[in-house]
Amino acid sequence: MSELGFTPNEMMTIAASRALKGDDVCFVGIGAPSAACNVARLTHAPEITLIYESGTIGTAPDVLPLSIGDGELCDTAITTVSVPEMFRYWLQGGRISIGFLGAAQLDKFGNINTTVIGDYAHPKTRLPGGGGAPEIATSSQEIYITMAQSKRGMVDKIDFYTSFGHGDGGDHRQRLGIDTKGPTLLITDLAIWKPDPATKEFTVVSLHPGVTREKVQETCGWTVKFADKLEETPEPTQLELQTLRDLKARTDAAHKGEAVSAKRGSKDG
Amino acid sequence: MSELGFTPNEMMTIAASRALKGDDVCFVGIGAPSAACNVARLTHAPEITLIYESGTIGTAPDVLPLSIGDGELCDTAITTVSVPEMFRYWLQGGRISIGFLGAAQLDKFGNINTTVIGDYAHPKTRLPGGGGAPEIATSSQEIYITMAQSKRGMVDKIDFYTSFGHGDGGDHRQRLGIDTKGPTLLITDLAIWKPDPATKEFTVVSLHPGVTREKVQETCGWTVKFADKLEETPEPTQLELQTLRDLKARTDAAHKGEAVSAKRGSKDG
Amino acid sequence: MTKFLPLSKAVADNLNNGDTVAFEGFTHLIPTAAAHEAIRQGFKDLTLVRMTPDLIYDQMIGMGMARKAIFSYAGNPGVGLLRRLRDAVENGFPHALEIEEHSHAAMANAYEAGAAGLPCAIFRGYRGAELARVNPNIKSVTCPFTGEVLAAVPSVRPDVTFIHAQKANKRGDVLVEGIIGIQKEAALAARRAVVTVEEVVDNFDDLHPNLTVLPNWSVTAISVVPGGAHPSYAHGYYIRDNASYLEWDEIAADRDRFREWMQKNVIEKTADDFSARVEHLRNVA
Amino acid sequence: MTKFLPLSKAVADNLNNGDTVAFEGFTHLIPTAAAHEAIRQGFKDLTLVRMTPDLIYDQMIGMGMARKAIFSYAGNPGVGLLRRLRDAVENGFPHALEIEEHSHAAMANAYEAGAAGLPCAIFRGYRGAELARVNPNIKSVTCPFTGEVLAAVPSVRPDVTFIHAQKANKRGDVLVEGIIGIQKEAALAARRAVVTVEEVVDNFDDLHPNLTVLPNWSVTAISVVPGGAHPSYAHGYYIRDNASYLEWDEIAADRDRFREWMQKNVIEKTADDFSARVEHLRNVA
Repeated sequence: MSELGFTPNEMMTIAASRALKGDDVCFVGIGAPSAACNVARLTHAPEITLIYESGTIGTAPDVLPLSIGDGELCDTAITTVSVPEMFRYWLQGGRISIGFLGAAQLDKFGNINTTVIGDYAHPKTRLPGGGGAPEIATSSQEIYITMAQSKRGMVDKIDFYTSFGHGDGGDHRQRLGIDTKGPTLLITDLAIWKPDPATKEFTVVSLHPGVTREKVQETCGWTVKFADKLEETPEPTQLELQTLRDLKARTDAAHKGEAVSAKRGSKDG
Repeated sequence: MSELGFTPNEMMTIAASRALKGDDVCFVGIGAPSAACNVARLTHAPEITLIYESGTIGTAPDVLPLSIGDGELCDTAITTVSVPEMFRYWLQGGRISIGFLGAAQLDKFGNINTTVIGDYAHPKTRLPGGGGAPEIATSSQEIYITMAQSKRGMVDKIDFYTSFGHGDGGDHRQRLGIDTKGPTLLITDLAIWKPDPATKEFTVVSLHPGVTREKVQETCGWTVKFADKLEETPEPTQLELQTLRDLKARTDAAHKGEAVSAKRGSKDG
Repeated sequence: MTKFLPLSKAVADNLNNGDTVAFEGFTHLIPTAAAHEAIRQGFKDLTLVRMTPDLIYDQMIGMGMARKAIFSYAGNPGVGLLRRLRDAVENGFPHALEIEEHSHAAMANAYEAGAAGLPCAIFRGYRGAELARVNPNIKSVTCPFTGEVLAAVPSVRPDVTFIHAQKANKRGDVLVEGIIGIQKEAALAARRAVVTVEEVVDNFDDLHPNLTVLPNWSVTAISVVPGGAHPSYAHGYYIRDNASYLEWDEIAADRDRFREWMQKNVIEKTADDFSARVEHLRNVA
Repeated sequence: MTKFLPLSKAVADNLNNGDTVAFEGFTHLIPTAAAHEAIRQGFKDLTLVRMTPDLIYDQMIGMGMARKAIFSYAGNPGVGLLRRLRDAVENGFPHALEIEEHSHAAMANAYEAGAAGLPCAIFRGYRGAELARVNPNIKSVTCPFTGEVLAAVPSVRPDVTFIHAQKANKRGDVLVEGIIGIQKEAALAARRAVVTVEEVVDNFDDLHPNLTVLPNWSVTAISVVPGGAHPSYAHGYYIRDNASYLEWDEIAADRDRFREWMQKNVIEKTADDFSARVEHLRNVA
């Protein structure tokens, strides 16, 4: 932790949580998106609807799930539907306001790669693949992306277009007949980015406390654009920070508790 | 009732019930098919699976439903699914062995009209239409038809092809790419009919007790073919007759009981 | 986010002359009270969509509210024909009615595709069936993998769907159970969904996780109308009033008797009158 | 009509070398015991279908049983990569693996279409996504009403599907509840469906009418294997063993350690060993 009293990762999660509103219906990816969505739910947006692709609608987990299908999600959901129904009625049906995604590789137009590093047929690294993301990216009304910055992750050219963002920028989405907004927000551990209204290139609009332009550029693989009027992200409030830390502590305890007994189990088995 | 101790309608229902086996999965139409299927279930085929298009799978009603969606069907079903699932997974999915249909108009190749008498655009009589029948007729592995004979109902040329049977006969189904058997049995109040193996024309194979060839011809609008070796349908057994009559009595009592109180209700309302 | 409204306001806010509207219910949970409210408010020029238009569409057509009907089985289930619909189709009384007729499989798929946000549904259907000749909205697509020709119909996307359900919780989530029919699809396929319910309960905490629940943000308005499905039924609340279906056959057979019945039982009544109609059907449910 | 069989016989009777097989489960109810039995019986040349091939397909691929994998997310959920699958794709170890990769939406629709007996599924998908370039089984159809171009994929029709479920009744009807995933579709899409269950109960009389039940005549064989989903979970029986998923990441990282673990924990074990593995996870479920 820095002298600021919070980590960059905490700032990222909390900044992301602030972007969510009580009437949002979020299709939640695992990891940072899941933490952000649940912090929003536990602070300023208690009415927010969280949906995980396992079919759980309106879920309110007490601890963060390790997978998108943990039992906790079903236990606390308003209803749990089949996976085909999830993708047909709820995602494709246009009922998701925010699709919240992470990325292995991201370019400046919000295109995402989670499929391969290297050539598809002969990959250097075979990643898990798209899962729900290709259709989340085009059927959600808008897309928020959150990831920690690195030159390996934020690249000039992604190796594979798993999920379409703004393509080559400009009106590329419209030209493909995609009528949803696409990526409208990128929240990293250093800054808040929004697409330029015309070019759709992600532009830094707010630096997190203590972060410099140089730091942002050093950890990004493309030449960073900054908004003319650059803001500073408000620090996490005590409530936000405490909520996030409590959530993480509950989650760690739950997973660790299981881990201990499970090790015993797997030695038995 | 005739001197035989049973009515032609009872003979029809019981003869139809005998055609059903315990491992059949029947998509049941309302009216005579419903009575026959339930008599089969209550006599020789207790394991038979009855499905009504309202989504009730494996139902075992104590009284016959007035509609295909009476509550009794759901109360006694193994499970009740949505209507899209019924038509997609269970009917179109090829899981129905017997589709059991009635008909307003029928021709000798088992084609059925329940849509209009007269011209479609300017009908003499507008009938209810096909409902589930067009796809029941082609997606069920085979089709049984049951109806009381009349010149108005069994006609040389039906006014509208609501549900396809054997078309113009012969291999017409195969020529349309339909790989199910189509109508394999017609049970009327007078006789049992089966399609000729080659021409697919319905042919009388068994006369019900006391019925003559002339009687069958008099009540049929096409020139009737009789099998070379014409059998006599075995009379209803005491068990069959009692089961059917008990079922009808329970049904009448249930519907009448409701009718009395409901008349009062509708005067109130 | 849904609103709890009196039925008269829920109907007035969400139905307009010229709308494509579905009052759905597959034998069970038919939204009769909502349909009667629409009749009282005198809407015109509606396109009525329903798999099984029964008494309520017979009534709306008989009252001259419908320009067009899209359906797959226009019967009085278990009883016979719909006589007001027949009069419109056969004799143009009270005025001509355009019809778009499908099979159940087609309509079920069309609602499903509507709920799924698709422009059309494909299925294996209408093979050898003559509806494909008389309905220009039955087309085909060829499977790009096998070459099989499948039937295609446009999805159903009503301006507004009305359904009846057992209960809402205080947040406005809605539960449908028993014969669930096409309710969920009809509600999700529509731009606006209005639900009448038997009752409002505190919460759904003790419900099984996999039941058919419409979250409050997928429902436009909810009105509490006990008995609102009569003469249809609400599983767990009251049974089907089969006698009323039988009786309707006589009422609808005569134009004058029909008008008189409508005047007395619909025009001069309100949604509050439904509760009494199911009193005698409750103890047996 | 279904048969109750020991798992070894259910697998031997229903799986063959060269089959297209789905061991399905969307995080919940993964049929691990059935997969381990298939590993013990040493099948070869399988085409493995699953939305989320996780540990069990990593194991089968690592043991050289798979010719091809059809999937939409090849990760260890919440943990990371599948290292045996990676080794096969990146290095051809233990032999080359053909892959057919889709999105979840595509796979879900493909199973749904398989259950519905259709040759293909259409949906609004893959727009701007590069999978459409590298997977020849992603094609398109044009809506005959709107002209919209939709994605099309072949339906999934496995020779046999294995799923795990909570319970069967004595007649052989099967209940799936909680996160139901793609279980019903995967079972109905297959020529043969084999189900492992936690337990057999007398009847389902007190079940809610709308739950996910596979009637006995839609199931080929049932085997009772308590704990058979471990390290996945069975809603109402035991919780997910997250630690085993974390541990797998280390085991699978090394070829020798993998073989050794498989020998000890799969080859030398039987289906009866699963029950003990979930003992400590039961009281918290």
